[in-house]
Amino acid sequence: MSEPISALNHASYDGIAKVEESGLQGMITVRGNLSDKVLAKAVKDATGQKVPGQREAFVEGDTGVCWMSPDELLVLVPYAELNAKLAAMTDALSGVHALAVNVSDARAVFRVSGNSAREVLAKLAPVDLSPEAFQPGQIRRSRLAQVAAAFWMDDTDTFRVVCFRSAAEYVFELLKVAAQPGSEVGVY
Amino acid sequence: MKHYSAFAVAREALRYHTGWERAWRSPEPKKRYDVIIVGAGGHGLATAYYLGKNYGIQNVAVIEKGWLGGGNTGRNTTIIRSNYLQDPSAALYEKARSLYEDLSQELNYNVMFSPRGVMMLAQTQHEIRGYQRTAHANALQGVKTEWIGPERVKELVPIINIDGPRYPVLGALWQERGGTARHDAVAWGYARACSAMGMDIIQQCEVTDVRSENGRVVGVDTTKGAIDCDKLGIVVAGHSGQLAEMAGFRLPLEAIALQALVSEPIKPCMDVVVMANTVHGYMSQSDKGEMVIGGGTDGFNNYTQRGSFHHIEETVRALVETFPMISRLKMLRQWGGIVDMTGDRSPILSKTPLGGCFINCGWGTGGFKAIPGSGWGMAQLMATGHSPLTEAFTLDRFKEGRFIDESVAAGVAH
Amino acid sequence: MLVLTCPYCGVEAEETELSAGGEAHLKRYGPGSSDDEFHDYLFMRENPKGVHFERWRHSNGCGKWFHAARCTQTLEVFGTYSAQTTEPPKEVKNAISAKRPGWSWRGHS
Amino acid sequence: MSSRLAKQGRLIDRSKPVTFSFNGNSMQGYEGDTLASALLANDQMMVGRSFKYHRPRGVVASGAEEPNALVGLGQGNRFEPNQRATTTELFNGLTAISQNHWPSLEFDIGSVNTALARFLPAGFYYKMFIHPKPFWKHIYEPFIRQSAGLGKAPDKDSRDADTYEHFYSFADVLVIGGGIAGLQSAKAAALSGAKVMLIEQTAHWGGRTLVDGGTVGGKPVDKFVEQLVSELETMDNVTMRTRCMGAGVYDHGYVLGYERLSDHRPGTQGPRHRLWRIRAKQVVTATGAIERPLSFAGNDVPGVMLASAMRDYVVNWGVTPGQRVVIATNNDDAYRTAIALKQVGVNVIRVVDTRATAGPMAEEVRQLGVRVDPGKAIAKVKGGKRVKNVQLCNQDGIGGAREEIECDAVAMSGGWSPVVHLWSHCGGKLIWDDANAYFRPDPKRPPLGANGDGFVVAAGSSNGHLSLGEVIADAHAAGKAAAKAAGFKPKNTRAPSGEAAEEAPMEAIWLMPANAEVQLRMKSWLDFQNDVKVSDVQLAAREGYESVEHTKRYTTLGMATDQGKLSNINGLAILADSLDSDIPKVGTTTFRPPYTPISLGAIGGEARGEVFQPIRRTPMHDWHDANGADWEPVGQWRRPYAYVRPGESVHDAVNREVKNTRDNLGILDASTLGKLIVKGPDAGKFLDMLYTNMMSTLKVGKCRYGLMCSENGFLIDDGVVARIDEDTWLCHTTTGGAERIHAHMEEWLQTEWWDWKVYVANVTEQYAQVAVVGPNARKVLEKLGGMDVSKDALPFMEWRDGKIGDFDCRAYRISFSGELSYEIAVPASQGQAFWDALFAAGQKFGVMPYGTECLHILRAEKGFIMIGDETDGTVIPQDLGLHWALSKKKEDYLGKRAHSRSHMTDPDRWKLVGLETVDGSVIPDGAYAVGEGVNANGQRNMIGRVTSTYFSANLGKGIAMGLVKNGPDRMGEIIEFPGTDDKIYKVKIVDPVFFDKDGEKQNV
Repeated sequence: MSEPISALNHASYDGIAKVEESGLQGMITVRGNLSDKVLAKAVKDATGQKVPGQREAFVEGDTGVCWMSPDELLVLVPYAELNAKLAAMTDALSGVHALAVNVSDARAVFRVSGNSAREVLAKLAPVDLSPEAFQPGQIRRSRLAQVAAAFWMDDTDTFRVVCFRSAAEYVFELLKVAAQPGSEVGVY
Repeated sequence: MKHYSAFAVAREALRYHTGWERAWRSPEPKKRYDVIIVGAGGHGLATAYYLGKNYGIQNVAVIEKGWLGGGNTGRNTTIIRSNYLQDPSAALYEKARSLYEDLSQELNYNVMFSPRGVMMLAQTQHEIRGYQRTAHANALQGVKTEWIGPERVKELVPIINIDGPRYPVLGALWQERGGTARHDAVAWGYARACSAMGMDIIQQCEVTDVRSENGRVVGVDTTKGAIDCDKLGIVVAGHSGQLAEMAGFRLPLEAIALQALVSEPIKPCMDVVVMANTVHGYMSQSDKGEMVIGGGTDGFNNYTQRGSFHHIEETVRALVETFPMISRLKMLRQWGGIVDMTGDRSPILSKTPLGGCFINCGWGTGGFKAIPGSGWGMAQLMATGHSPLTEAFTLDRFKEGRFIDESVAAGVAH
Repeated sequence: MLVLTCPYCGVEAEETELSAGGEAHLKRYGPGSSDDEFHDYLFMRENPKGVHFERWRHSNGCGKWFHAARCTQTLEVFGTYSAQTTEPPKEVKNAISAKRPGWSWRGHS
Repeated sequence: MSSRLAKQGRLIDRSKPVTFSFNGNSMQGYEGDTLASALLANDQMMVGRSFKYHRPRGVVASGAEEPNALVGLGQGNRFEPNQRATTTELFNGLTAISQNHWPSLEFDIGSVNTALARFLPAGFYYKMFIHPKPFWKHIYEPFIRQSAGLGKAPDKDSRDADTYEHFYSFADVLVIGGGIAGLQSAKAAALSGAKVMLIEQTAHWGGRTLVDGGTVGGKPVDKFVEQLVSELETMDNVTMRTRCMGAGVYDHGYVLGYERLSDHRPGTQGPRHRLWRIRAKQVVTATGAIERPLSFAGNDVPGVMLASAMRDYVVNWGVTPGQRVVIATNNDDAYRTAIALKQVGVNVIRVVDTRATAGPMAEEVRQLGVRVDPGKAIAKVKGGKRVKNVQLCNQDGIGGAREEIECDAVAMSGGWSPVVHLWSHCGGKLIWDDANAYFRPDPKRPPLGANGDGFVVAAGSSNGHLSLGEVIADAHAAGKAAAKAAGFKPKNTRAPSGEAAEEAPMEAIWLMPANAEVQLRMKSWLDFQNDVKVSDVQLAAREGYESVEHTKRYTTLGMATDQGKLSNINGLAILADSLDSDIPKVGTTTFRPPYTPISLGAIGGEARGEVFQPIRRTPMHDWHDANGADWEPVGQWRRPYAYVRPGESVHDAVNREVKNTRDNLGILDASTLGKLIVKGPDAGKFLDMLYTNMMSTLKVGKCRYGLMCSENGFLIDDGVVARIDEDTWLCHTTTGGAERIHAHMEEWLQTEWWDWKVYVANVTEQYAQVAVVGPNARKVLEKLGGMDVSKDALPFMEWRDGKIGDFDCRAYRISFSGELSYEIAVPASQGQAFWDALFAAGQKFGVMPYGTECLHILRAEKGFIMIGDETDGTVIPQDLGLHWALSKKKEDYLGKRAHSRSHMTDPDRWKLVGLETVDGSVIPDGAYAVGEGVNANGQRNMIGRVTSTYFSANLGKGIAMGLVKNGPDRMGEIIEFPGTDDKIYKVKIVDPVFFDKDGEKQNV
């Protein structure tokens, strides 16, 4: 097998915030009844996390689970472990009505970090990103300018942004424009 | 009716313009008319005008809830073109366009028809094919259009960016005799001519009910009393459903907002009308020098005449990309209108389930350009019971699955 | 520029996250229905000046369809609710009645 | 003359001179000047020409309401027309040019219109230029069009040198306007704990109170404001922005803030403008009031100015617009201007006050030695490019018995109008206040928010309170009310008490003198920029343009760049008077956003150039780009149309690709095709409803081509469906269809069949998919090694999971070309590596990549339909001879009922056939076939049209598909297609399969 390559192969930019494509991330879309115990166990086995509630994200490094909708989760696992984890999940879920599918290569992931990270995102997403409204532990699915995206915070200064792989270049360019020097808003 | 001319203006100037008479009378309604038209917008007034002129039916009242020309006639982007794809549309809009050519002389009121040319940009292979298809159809429909290449586009529109990074301009469908007209003047000119024929234009008069006997219309109740009639034409864009309900039938329509905006006026820099449908924006320069800009419709049912700002944004960014020099111009004013949308985005000009009652509605985003043709066809339909111009636009076409869909050739209905 | 609360993810979403989907609570007519029934199902909309039940999708969000009760003249939103229902829930109907006394729709009020 | 004073000027820094140029003349001002104040300091009284008559125009106001002092600002890629000098902050190197004249501001040919003004009344063009008709087209219309416009257009090739951005912000209470009312409202709201945002359009806090003076809570007002600002600055829950205008108020609490970041320091790093998209629970409009001009003859001569503006220039910038000033007023406020002028030693010659008895402030002014004439009016101001003298008369007359006074400036005050724009944008209603002669917000009818309650509160003078004490009290109450409505508990605080000089009531005066004769009315301007005079509005009323909208549109009153900020109320009053009606009955025109014009660049935001719209890229995008791809936009994707080699035309490249794929081996990046996983116990039932044919019976491991129709019966998509396991299917869609069809599936699942157990996931981008096509397709895969792709191991219309070379993949044996063909899906992260491997292995088999045009030609040679070519939203499967794909067994599927409507079963519908010209040429794209005669509208009768037409390099001739009336029954017939090239194409109706009719090539 040849070396897999992420959408932008770790491209990065330094402006009022640092923007980095974070490379390959194992991702599994799970659809099913989120209150189902079998599903909860499968998630726990894969990530060590419980099933998140509405708009919660439990992520540590490259492992975790995010709430995507009332019947959808995004499970994060190390890219190298994806096949094994997915197989285990599929196996565990075989008796219930559920769907687990590999979407690792269908997405691109960015890190946006620094003091102005909130402001960079707030230029592009119609979301209240003030510290009172958005904190680590939450996930928001929305849009960045003209494409769909989801994001959560790893810590108070760092966002992780997930978008479709085909839109990676657009999102990177957008984030660069939003992080251009001299564009600090000065509110967050 | 006092004749308008440069000479008349000069004569009046000498007496400080004290001698001008009213452009239209302001009568109280009579008890009965042969025909009542509800709605004194462009379409209603034109219908009345051609009833009088072509069929000698002059005992006509045009009833208006607000002020004449105050609906979509006065809040559109004034584009006139007839480069439609489907036969019934091309016939109707070309009839209208050709009537616009002589309308100022006909009405003795300068509607400032400006056949500066309308250009629809092709920015994808799909659009090229669509517009070439339209050009072929137009040639057989008697509508003069042509396909032009990007160099000719640039020559006609020096401010355009034909090789933008996203959607280079690959060519355009060009209608040399399309253009614009002064929208208010169209309503005012028809109103003045109707009034001169003895028709009554009754403003500030709202229809509150439609009266019928044995399946035939016999009159309307209004805020100025009951008025009898033989025939009734309902021409009230944005409120058609309410009038239809009074007349006892329903219409396959939805009301949504359409927005437009103008920039501050600048010296002439764009001599044609440009429509860029891939990116959803169109622009022309008015006789005042404003860039007149329009785009797509909002998505939800709305009677407020206010739209959502992100549609303005989408339109503006499309046009800044297409005409980069406008970036530092400023938006002076934005506004919205309520348009009636049908299932196939084409209008309804039709008899109705109520005898003697006719409906003209569903113009969506493109009614202004059709005013004279629509009036001509409706007058024929109402006077004789049949018009080739309107026969495809019947109310029952939706039931039959017989649609008039203009979106098929990358076209839009603006 | 509307704001609607998505009942599925709880987000107060602005219109740019949403897609409008037209009138709600339509009854589907398939093979075997009359021409009139089928025509009305596809094309005949209430188009009211006033209370409107409509469908929205949180397309730049959780992706779920939901319903909203909204006034087309003031744009007031009386409530949003699940799309998995054939009629508006009681609390939404009550909210409308409180604001629009005498209101009714297809026998509901 | 206007000049800089030795003292005064609270906003300028005299230690920091600034050099700028106006019409090429170098001038000096100070930091803190506006362009207008600096021009006045340099005695530049005339700054532009009016729109219609090209009359000389001078500065008339000191802020956003300015209609006259518009300039072209900057140069080259930073040139901006129609910029208001009164709101342009001066900076070193600023260049400005005046507008609407030729050849120069001083000598303007267009000013001949002034002499002709009598012949050019309102609406003259509706009555003229009608005959003879050819003159309209060739002479009048081009001339009118060329006379249009105000500011110079930017150069046609200019590219904005600056960038723009948006910012989303959320507030409990947004306060618009940073004058004393806004500041006090913000504080009152913030004390409740609400999150408050306060925006101010100028660079300074405090508004005009700082010019007018007074005391608040016993402190001088400037000290009070200073303290208030610093208090707000220390509050964590308050955000404050200057140079940020509330541009528009929209539904559900959406407000646009227009922040000008670098207009006062062009070229600095960062965006020029930032458009704030603020969502506020409550909005306080503390937008102040605007003084009205008075309507007297010659009120448009440079040197005639609003009284408040004149005092602004003196107090804020240390500039006096004149040395000998006459003041005309109908209220007490203008006396403040007299005092301000006297204090700096300017000679105030006379105050004419229309009121029979002047108020208490008159006495103060008299004490300063100024003569005050009650009951008097200005009959006429004389002067061309600047004021020379004024003629005074009695107010209650026709303007006779005049007294002439020499002066060089006139201050006028017709009373004040609250700025109600932002209140009104979203439906807030107004009431007329007779005592003060203005419209103010009707608190009972505010704009309604999402919850049906009002969401805008007006405060201070924008709410109709003109005295300092009332302003403070009202603003405080407004701030508390807004906080409460936003769900907070306001602190129980009282407003500080404000005190200012007592004022007598104003008198509503709309014309000076009251019965001015027509010669005067024709010179009394209402709209300075658009040249609308009192006589024009009266003419409109006389001619029946009685509605306020008619009058506006007929005369162009209020349609200039200031949108009637100075002219609307005066015009309304004249109209009401002409109609013998009341002002409130006549009503106002609609207030529309923006408050003052905002740049199109700011509206567009970041979306320019590369990020104008997303371009979606496949994993192999860069390879295509590096290997000659001629790109074709398909939705947001770009796909290679063909790979053009050096020396080739695009057409050559397409022909080469077509030949090579049939003869050797072609590879196509098919990654853009949609891939949707549909899984669950009810998935088969669900797909049977979505597709016209049967999908539930498909066996695991096999593929089936399927069609989808809308409920209205028209074809919307097609593609190959593979059954993955017992309860899982994978549906391919067209390139544009992935998101659309995914949404379509979710819509039916969520809103109609919500009890069906089905889950859908869009995995389109998980895979890079490559079509390997041609006689050598199997050979190249075998060379790479891995799974068995032989005829028996992987038969036509089946799929297998396995490895090809090192790559985990899923291989489909499907064909859209009629060739031996495989589509191989590998993880996207290895797409490029797989493509490279194929390309390398394929070298000995003659591999070439091919693009979308080749794809189209190959399928057309085989008579396969293409969604978007053969279909256009009006075509049903029956039109395309696809009856075989319409299941007869199924009771129901989307579109089935629709197909039984009368027009859809009409035997005369146009049907799919093959077409070829008798001479082998290519039928033009989009051509129609004609029948006999014309229809009732005189149009040629049409009997068909081309849907796809190509040159087939394999067949060496043109081939086409089309829809023709009764086409399948007319095989061999010759019909005519007129081209737009004036040729008539004679075309034979043939079978749509042109190539390998028996399908032998793929069956190997």
